[in-house]
Amino acid sequence: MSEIHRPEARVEPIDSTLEPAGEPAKTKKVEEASLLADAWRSLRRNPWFIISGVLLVLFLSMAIFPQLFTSTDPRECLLGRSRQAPSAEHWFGTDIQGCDYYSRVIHGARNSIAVGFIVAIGTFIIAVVLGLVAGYFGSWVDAVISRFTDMVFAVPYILGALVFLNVLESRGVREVAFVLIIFMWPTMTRLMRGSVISVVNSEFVLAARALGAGPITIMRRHILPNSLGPVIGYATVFTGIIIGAEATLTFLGVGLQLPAISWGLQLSDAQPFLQTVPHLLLFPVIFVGLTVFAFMTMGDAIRDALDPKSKK
Amino acid sequence: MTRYIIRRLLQFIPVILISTLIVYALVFAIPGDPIRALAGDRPMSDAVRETLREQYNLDDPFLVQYFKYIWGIITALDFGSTFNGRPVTDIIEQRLPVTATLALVTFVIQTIMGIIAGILAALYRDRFFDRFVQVSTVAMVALPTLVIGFLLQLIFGLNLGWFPIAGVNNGLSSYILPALTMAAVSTGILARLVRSELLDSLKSDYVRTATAKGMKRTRVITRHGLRNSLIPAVTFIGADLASMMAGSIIVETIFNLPGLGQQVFASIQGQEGTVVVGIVTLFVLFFVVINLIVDLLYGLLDPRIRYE
Amino acid sequence: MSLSAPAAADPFAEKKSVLEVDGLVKHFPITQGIVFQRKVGAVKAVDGVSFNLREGETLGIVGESGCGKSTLAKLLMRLEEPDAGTVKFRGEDFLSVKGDELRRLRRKIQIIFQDPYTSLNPRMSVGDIIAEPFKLHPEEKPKQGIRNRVKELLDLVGLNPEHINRYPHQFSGGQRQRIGIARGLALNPDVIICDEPVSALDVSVQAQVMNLLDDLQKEFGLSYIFIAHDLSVVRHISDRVGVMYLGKLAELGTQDEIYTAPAHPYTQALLSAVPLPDPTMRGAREQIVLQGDPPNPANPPSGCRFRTRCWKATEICATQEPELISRGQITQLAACHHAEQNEKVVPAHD
Amino acid sequence: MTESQTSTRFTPGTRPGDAPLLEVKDLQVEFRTKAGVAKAINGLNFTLHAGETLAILGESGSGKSVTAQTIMGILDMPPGRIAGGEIRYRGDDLLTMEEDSRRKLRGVKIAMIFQDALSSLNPVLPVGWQIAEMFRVHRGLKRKEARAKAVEMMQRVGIPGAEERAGDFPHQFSGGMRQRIMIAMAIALDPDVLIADEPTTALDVTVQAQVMRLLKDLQTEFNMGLILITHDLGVVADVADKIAVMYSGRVMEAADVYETYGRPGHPYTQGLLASIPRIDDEGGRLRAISGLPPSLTDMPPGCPFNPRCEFATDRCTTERPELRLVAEGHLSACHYAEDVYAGTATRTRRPSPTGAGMIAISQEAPE
Amino acid sequence: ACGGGDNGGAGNGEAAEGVEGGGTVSAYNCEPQFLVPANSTEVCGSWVLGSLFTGLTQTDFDTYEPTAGVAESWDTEDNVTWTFTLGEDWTFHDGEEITAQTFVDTYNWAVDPDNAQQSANFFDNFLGYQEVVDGDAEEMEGVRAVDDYTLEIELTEPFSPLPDMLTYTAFYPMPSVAYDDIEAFEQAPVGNGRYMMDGEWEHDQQISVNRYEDWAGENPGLPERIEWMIYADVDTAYLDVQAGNLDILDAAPPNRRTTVEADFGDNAQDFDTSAFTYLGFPLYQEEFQDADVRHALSMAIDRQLIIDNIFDGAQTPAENIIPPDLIAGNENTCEFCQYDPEAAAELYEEAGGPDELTVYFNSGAGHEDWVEAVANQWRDNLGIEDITFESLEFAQYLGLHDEQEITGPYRLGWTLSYPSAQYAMEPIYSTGASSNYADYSSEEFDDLISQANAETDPDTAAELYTDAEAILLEDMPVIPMWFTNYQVVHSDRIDGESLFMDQATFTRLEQVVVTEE
Ligand SMILES: Nc1ncnc2c1ncn2[C@@H]1O[C@H](COP(=O)(O)OP(=O)(O)OP(=O)(O)O)[C@@H](O)[C@H]1O
Ligand SMILES: Nc1ncnc2c1ncn2[C@@H]1O[C@H](COP(=O)(O)OP(=O)(O)OP(=O)(O)O)[C@@H](O)[C@H]1O
Ligand SMILES: [Mg+2]
Ligand SMILES: [Mg+2]
Repeated sequence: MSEIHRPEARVEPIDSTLEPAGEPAKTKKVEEASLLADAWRSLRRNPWFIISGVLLVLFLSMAIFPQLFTSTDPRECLLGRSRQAPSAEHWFGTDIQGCDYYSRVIHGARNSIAVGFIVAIGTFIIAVVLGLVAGYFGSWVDAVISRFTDMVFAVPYILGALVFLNVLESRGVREVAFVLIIFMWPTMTRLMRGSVISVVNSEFVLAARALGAGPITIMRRHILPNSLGPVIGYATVFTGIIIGAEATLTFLGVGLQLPAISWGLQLSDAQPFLQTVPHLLLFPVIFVGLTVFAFMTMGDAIRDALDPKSKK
Repeated sequence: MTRYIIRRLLQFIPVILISTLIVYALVFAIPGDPIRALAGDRPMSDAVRETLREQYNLDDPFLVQYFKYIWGIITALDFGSTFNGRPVTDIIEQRLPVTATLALVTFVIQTIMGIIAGILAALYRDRFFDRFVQVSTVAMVALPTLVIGFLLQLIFGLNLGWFPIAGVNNGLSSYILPALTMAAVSTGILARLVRSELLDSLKSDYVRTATAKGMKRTRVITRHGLRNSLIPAVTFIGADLASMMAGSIIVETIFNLPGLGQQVFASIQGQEGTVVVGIVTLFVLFFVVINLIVDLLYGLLDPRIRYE
Repeated sequence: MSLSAPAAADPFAEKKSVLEVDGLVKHFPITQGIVFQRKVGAVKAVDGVSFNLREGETLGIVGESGCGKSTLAKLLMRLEEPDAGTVKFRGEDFLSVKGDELRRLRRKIQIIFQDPYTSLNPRMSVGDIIAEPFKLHPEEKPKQGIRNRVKELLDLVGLNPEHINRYPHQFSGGQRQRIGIARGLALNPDVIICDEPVSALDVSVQAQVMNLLDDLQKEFGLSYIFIAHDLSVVRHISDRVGVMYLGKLAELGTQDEIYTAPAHPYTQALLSAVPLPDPTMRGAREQIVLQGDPPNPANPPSGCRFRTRCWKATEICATQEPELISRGQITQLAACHHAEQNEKVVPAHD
Repeated sequence: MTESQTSTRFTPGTRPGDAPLLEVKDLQVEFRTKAGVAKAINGLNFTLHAGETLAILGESGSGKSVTAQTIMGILDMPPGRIAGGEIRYRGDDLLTMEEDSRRKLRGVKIAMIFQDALSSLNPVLPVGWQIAEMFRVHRGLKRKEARAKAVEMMQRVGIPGAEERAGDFPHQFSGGMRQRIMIAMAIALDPDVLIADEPTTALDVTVQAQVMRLLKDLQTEFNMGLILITHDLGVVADVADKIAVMYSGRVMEAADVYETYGRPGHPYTQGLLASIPRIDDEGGRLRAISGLPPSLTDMPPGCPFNPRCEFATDRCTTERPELRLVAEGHLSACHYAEDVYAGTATRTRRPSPTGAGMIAISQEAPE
Repeated sequence: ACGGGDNGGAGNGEAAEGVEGGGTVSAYNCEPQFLVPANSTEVCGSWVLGSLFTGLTQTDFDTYEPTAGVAESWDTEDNVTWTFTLGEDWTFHDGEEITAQTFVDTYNWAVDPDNAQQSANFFDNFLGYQEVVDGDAEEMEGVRAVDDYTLEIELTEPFSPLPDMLTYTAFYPMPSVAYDDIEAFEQAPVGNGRYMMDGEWEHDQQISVNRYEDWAGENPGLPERIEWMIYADVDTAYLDVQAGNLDILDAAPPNRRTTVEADFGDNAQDFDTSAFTYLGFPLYQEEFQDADVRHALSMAIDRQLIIDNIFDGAQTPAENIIPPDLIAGNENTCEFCQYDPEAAAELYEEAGGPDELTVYFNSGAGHEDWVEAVANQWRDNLGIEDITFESLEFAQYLGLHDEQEITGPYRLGWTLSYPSAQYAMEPIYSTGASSNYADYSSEEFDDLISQANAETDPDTAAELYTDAEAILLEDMPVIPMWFTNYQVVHSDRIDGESLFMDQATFTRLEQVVVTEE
């Protein structure tokens, strides 16, 4: 059967009858706005965003160009000056091996932030995709994804790590990140799925379907922005958790391998000296803390910005 | 609905089969001979080694091992035993209560504290308490569990003497510090989740209605706002309960609680496949049940969610 | 205006049907229990509705609140899956199409939702909301650019085009409703299902919008299903009117038939209750006050569903369900054993 | 009627000796938006007496709901901000009142029916519970009793099968039913002042009549003051005592209901009345007021209606007309109110044929 | 110490005892793997078994010479055939009498491959061992009950340290009930030692024993009751001792060294032990076959500096291989164990040592820090820039050794199961020995060990062992690092003077004096 398409005329004429006549429509320049553009605009004005942004840039540059922050070689270690307290010469004191701790902590940023970042982003992507799909389609798709999630959940990540990291030739950032991603996505996925489920029945989703939007469009444009909140909130803290997990792996003997330098290794090394040489713990904790803080604050700011209602 | 539950229960079977298979495979894949490690520096004689390997089916190909294991379970409810001859069922029987109590206490602590802190943080948004929650979350995340546990032991166990430092001999109070340690990070996350979800729902019209009905702010928040914001919280709590085992490995070690976490870690290191699988099976069961409950809770929390 | 004018011949008799609806049924289960929910009954929201909609025609649907109008609208859009019945769009079975085909057809049928707020994505700016149809159907991309077209649409429905970047919560109820209308109009569909499109608008804006709908219809031969409670509005815009009661059509006829000579007692009661915008008429009119409570849709009365509140009800009404047919003299279709045209109930100004 | 033109207070229908139940004086509300401050309410005044029904009519977006929310004290702040004015309930200024005492008035003494019934009902709580909450919290009733009361309220607003459906959730109800649930909740405690923001838009006329009758009954029984915000001029004609017509955040005209319908004193009101579709009218174009309301962020000087007004002169574009008495009990904010009132105003422009803007009438084409 | 301690629990009537002895001691322990003597290879189990059982011989901890156990005396002509005369009063805790046959049965049971006892190969120099293992014989020919109280043991070759070896856990006698149901037995072993089980082994929680009043030996245990509290984490135990919830922790965690003084004051004691840590060389790899390379690597390590800074002094630098406290032990210094960076660098250069190294150690056991420190010293002193680390789980680690896939210096340790110089060397360094991971082989050394084993005069034997040690120190198949120094901390209830830890790192609980109840 033939399409009953109406003539081209349909595109235009409505305006010719109802064009705003009289005074020419004020041609005030209205900026193009979308949620993202708006979010960006309001972010730029959010002091917390700026603060966290600056912090993150600082940490990132620390990760990329540690030389900018210290000229001391982190591997220059003199056992004779082991575990010295902070002093003018060694701002953060020295570690067990007698290396300059300031320089160690600075150089530790690279591996830790890399692991934190890669894992957070990796799990985030997996979680968002799987959570969206499971929550949106429900029924058997959800069953398959959810049961699969259960299975991964069931495997203790420590077991997975022990196996994978032992089998792998070397244990670098990539390997550690890979293992952590593989075993850590389920929580976030469930979180995403949960919040998808709670918006999927909204009327505006119906409305989009009525417009002929396909699942992908609906998920992307309607469900995603309205369900991302909890996941963003979690993912930002997650970055910190990952750095902690890296330390745990190290503690269990399967973390990054010596002579790598990372905050996780430092945290793990410093634990025995909590009482005797607290600064060994203190400094990496401060750095990890600040990173987490930066991520968290940024997450909050983004979340806020993505919510038109909260725009001040 | 009832059918939904039944269907979910049926799904347990493949989940358990597959995940035990995975776990078994993983344990199998750990390089090195577990029997060899048993003896330590001074190697045991080959004869002994052979006998032991045979006893634990270690010379069979992986799948054969796995099927022998499953077969043992099916035919004789034999869950295998450790390399030192203790039946896995015994171990579970002895250790499960410890881990379960720990998980329960942790769950209670983190749920109550997390939700209350979240509510207060939302109520006093950007004020002192809110910042306090934020900063303590940062601190909890940044401090390794070991350190948190140790600090708690030092302060509340040694210096103040309020709670036992270790062991399970003092009833429930033995579990307070370990549970606090385990709950530390999650409480912070939970509080933040609840806070931000609450803040979201406080913007909604129905909360406005509640205000217009003359309800007190606390009631508005707890009765009208909270329920709508609980889905992420419930998901998180469920997921967290499920992942408590990873946490319990460390916490049970520091606090010397003879629970499953400790055992599973030891068994992973000792490559005692049967033990790991036995315990993990238990955990899988636990997860799927928890997740089923969580999914049912969704329906309770939000009646718009339908089960097909 | 002569009340006794014979029902005009149906001007659309020649036109092709765009939408043929036959025996649509939708029941919502009522459940009890918290975890193990038992089904204890069903709300018979739509219970066997049939009609057809022809090209260029407006079918008004009125009826008691809760009688299933919105559900019907959703069924027509396939936003709910019906339990029984068929819907044909230009002869094609609309209920069985899937995927891309469904999406293609959906471009032709649009809906304006009753609830103007929940149906707008709170995280999309109005510009994006109205532009969405164009993004979904790139072939419809307007010449002048999407953004300009959106502004035009805003202007058309009487919204300030400068507000294109605002978010739904920043608008008043009526303004939101117009956003929904603009979105529904964007694609120039063949059929628009309007679920209370003007209920939140002041009369002036309402007039604008109705004029607009009218113009569009004249221009493009659009068909509307127009659900509303304001009977004057329905009359004004409709060619034919269907009156629903408890999930069923009680009466279906041309606007003239229904408004000048309603045959079903419910229609009569409805018309008699229309308030007139004239304070001097206060209390002057005779209203048919329906006795008793509206029946529970989960458990509708036997036979004729209206009988419990009907002053004409007799034995037969309790036992036999009246069919929607035209009876004797009465040209419109009425589902009443005692259908009888009554002109007295029709309100008149002055 | 007292002469109070000095303040632009609107007081028709005042019964001497009555202290007003609710008085709104020079209320100003703004919203912060990206494009600037939107002045949603600009100096609003009205008075409500016990037992009286005040209908607020007006352009969609003219600030009716914002006014209602401001009175209830549930305006989202920010982005909203009360820039000035007073709202007095029995003489006490609500805006400066302690939050706690104000809360005690809400729902009990001053109740509101929301315009948007679905989003205003809590989606996760059974409707019965939501109604019962009023009794439980404010009247201290036990769960059971409160529930019984709730069911009773649901029956009163005509929800079929109330007993069974009390446990259902809002999404399981039709639009009109939700609206009635809102109504049931608002009138549960027999408030002194009821603000009904489009309470019957989703109701069919029979139910609407029933609900309006219910409200009327309550009004006579408890001497309740009712603020009825609606677009349904039929309903207004049926139930209102007096009418305030709003436009762009201010009252344009205020008068007795008969006056307003019979002899409107403001061009906007005239236009509004002319737009009503008649039930005995079959079709054709409806008369609409052409043009758009002014942007709230940058309000034109002078009369806010001037770009759309048939009678606008230069004066209207420069000088803002204040609300003033044009006849006994009839206030209007138009420079030419008397002429409009008397039907003698001179038309300066007529609507463009496209229905959009206004075109100045040339000298040689006298009307 | 009154806070929450609920030690003992059972009726506390000991106060009347007055003199030394009595009271309850609670001690740290880890969860034993096994509590069957011949199956126990680790400390946790052996410690408990040591209290529950008495072997044919015991060690005199003053001299580290064997003294009477169940056997009152023994005799040998040729170090091959040994005759033990048993005491006649010995009984198991369940009353079963102990005769020579008890030992015959136990020993045969232990080597029976079906029983898969891990320590079975301690019997490998008993005549007839191999036949039993191969399944050619039911019983070992070399273990014979001459009469009820005379036991004869015949070896395959001369072995002078036999009485020392018999002190080891694997040689404890077992009662006949054990063979009926070894699993049940393991839960509550019935032994013949100073202490008997009180209740069952509460896995992961505790093991309690009461003094066995009918013990036939010379010096019975002093405390009336010993409770081993099982901990998974030493730090926790440390805090518990500090809090008074636990009496004895035999090895304060190394990182506590600096705080022990402050935390415990006088309640801490240091003990040198035989726990020996070394860095071995895979001599099957070419680049380590030159002894000079090994010498240079050894000389480049400043042991004392590492001990001071990493272990807070908790080790004694090893300058020998035999623990100095043993009869054959001596102070003779090892030439190449002296820190001399210049000489080391020169020597390394000359010998053309490898310019990249991989250092192996087992992970998760706290070796990271010192291994890293050693590597740093090698880098600084020898200019080896490229040093990487390979850390593996212990099982895998041993696997690598078995496969000879180690490519660089590796860490291992050795603790003496019985106090004999023979045991300090033969299993590790003699050609083809079971723990000879370095793949070291020296005829001269092997000869000296054989001679020493055959020597009936203890003093001569000791000299021979010393000579053998000298060869090792010269050849340096492993770099001796240190002997671990253990720090025992205890509560106020314990008389610190009475605490003693032996070479095998066992705190002798039977000698502990409880001062306060
Ligand atoms: N999801 C649902 N679950 C259960 N019942 C439902 C559901 N949706 C609608 N209903 C019931 O179906 C009936 C018809 O609802 P519908 O929304 O179609 O009415 P309506 O005619 O649009 O009414 P109104 O004019 O008030 O909007 C009502 O009784 C309603 O309670
Ligand atoms: N959050 C906000 N931000 C900016 N402008 C707002 C906001 N809320 C309301 N407004 C504006 O305030 C004006 C008044 O809104 P209000 O809801 O009171 O209108 P109304 O008279 O109730 O209209 P309707 O009859 O359509 O419901 C509208 O123009 C609206 O755009
Ligand atoms: Mg509806
Ligand atoms: Mg409104």
